[in-house]
Amino acid sequence: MTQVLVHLRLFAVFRDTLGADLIPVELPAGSTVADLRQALYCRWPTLRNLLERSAIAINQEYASDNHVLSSGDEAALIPPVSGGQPFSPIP
Amino acid sequence: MTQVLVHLRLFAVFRDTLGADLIPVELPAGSTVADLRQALYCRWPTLRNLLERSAIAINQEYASDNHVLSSGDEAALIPPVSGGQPFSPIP
Amino acid sequence: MIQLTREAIDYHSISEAVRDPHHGAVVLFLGTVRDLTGEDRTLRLEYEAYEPMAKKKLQEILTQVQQQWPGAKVAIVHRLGVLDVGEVSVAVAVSTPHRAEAFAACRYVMEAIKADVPIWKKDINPEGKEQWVHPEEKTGSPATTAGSLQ
Amino acid sequence: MIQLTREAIDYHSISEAVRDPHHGAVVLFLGTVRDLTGEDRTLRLEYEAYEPMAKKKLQEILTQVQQQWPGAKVAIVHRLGVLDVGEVSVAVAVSTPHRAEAFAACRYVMEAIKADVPIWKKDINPEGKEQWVHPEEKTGSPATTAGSLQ
Repeated sequence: MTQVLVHLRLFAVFRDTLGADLIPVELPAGSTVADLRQALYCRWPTLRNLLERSAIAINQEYASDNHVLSSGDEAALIPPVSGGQPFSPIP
Repeated sequence: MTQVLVHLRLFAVFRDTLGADLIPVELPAGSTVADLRQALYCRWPTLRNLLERSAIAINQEYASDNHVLSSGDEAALIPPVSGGQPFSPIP
Repeated sequence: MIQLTREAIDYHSISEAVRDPHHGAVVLFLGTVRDLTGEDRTLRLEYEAYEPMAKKKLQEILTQVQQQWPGAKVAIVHRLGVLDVGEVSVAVAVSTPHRAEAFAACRYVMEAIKADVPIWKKDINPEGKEQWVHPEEKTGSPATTAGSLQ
Repeated sequence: MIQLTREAIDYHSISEAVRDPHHGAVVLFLGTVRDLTGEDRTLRLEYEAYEPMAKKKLQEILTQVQQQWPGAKVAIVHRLGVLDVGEVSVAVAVSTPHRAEAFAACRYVMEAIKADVPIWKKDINPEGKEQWVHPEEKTGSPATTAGSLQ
């Protein structure tokens, strides 16, 4: 198998902007989260700034860039959460 | 007038121990809160430790030792308040 | 809003009272009667206040909160009399636009109450032994409240 | 206790749920929908979650609280869907033996929710303009959560 297929969930601004809540992404086998990011930058260049500020979750866990993708992974694009005012340090 | 008469309110451990909730205290005119304290130490020597840890309020305000008493002042002996665990600094 | 009461505290109504459409945060603190302090068991607590001075001091605390967090809405209710384990002895509700100030202001009020408001508690243990709780720290001493004394 | 709900939050029952005879302190935080952010008016907010991951993250927060404050009782309820101004979007109740930990743990939970739990809000203003609120900080980035990543 030379391809890996991940299903990418979209939320909030991404779902509204792209008009879908789940999109399939095909990548070469051995691809990492960093490669997935690159693929998204190429696919949606106008969303790059927001993509850069978003996290990627794999199987409901925040994933680092060097995480290697497997076929069937549940991937999700997590834009910045609502936050409220800038966080002050926890006393 | 060479005397000042204050009415001293007692609460909590003082009221229970002394069996009264208001006692008159006569002091020389011009006496201060420090003089009132001394009078209480002399009157109730066994309570000295607790008296030293207690505040004195004059007319419902915490009073410093150099506060000069007036006849008719409402004085109160304020033992340490309930507190709970030792105070941590307010963040 | 300030209240000393001998009835059970309706803390739900207190937190409702401070809600405000401009405020995104409410913090409610409840002090409740604990059955254990270290290894010592408590059956009941009895709270007593020097009532007019306690109200005056609570009012001063509200003023201090308004100086530090202008516009904060604050409600303080303290119970007096005999309380069983589990009952609410004090409730403080604060609302502010953002959460950091609501936490800070509510904490401030509680520390100020415990430091300066003439309210005392007597601990009654299951054997019927009664003991006033008067911690080692001195209350309202010039050292801690000098700023407001002279 | 953790809940994501589309119904109005019964926060009174949440604070009741964490009460405990060994615990002398309860802190309840309510996040409510504010009508103003700076000069921008809000008519409604719509909350959306990546539900299974949000529940998992909330459960992790409970675990972290147990590690830092063993024995603390914690309840977290977050509302989803459309909320009017003044409605409660999130309620967090914590009880501990003493007040300092109850404040600290409740604050910790709120900061962790805002930093790491995939729940978003869309602001709807009185003119009908809708805008997702995605602050500049990056969520769940390796920089802020590196410890749990590798």
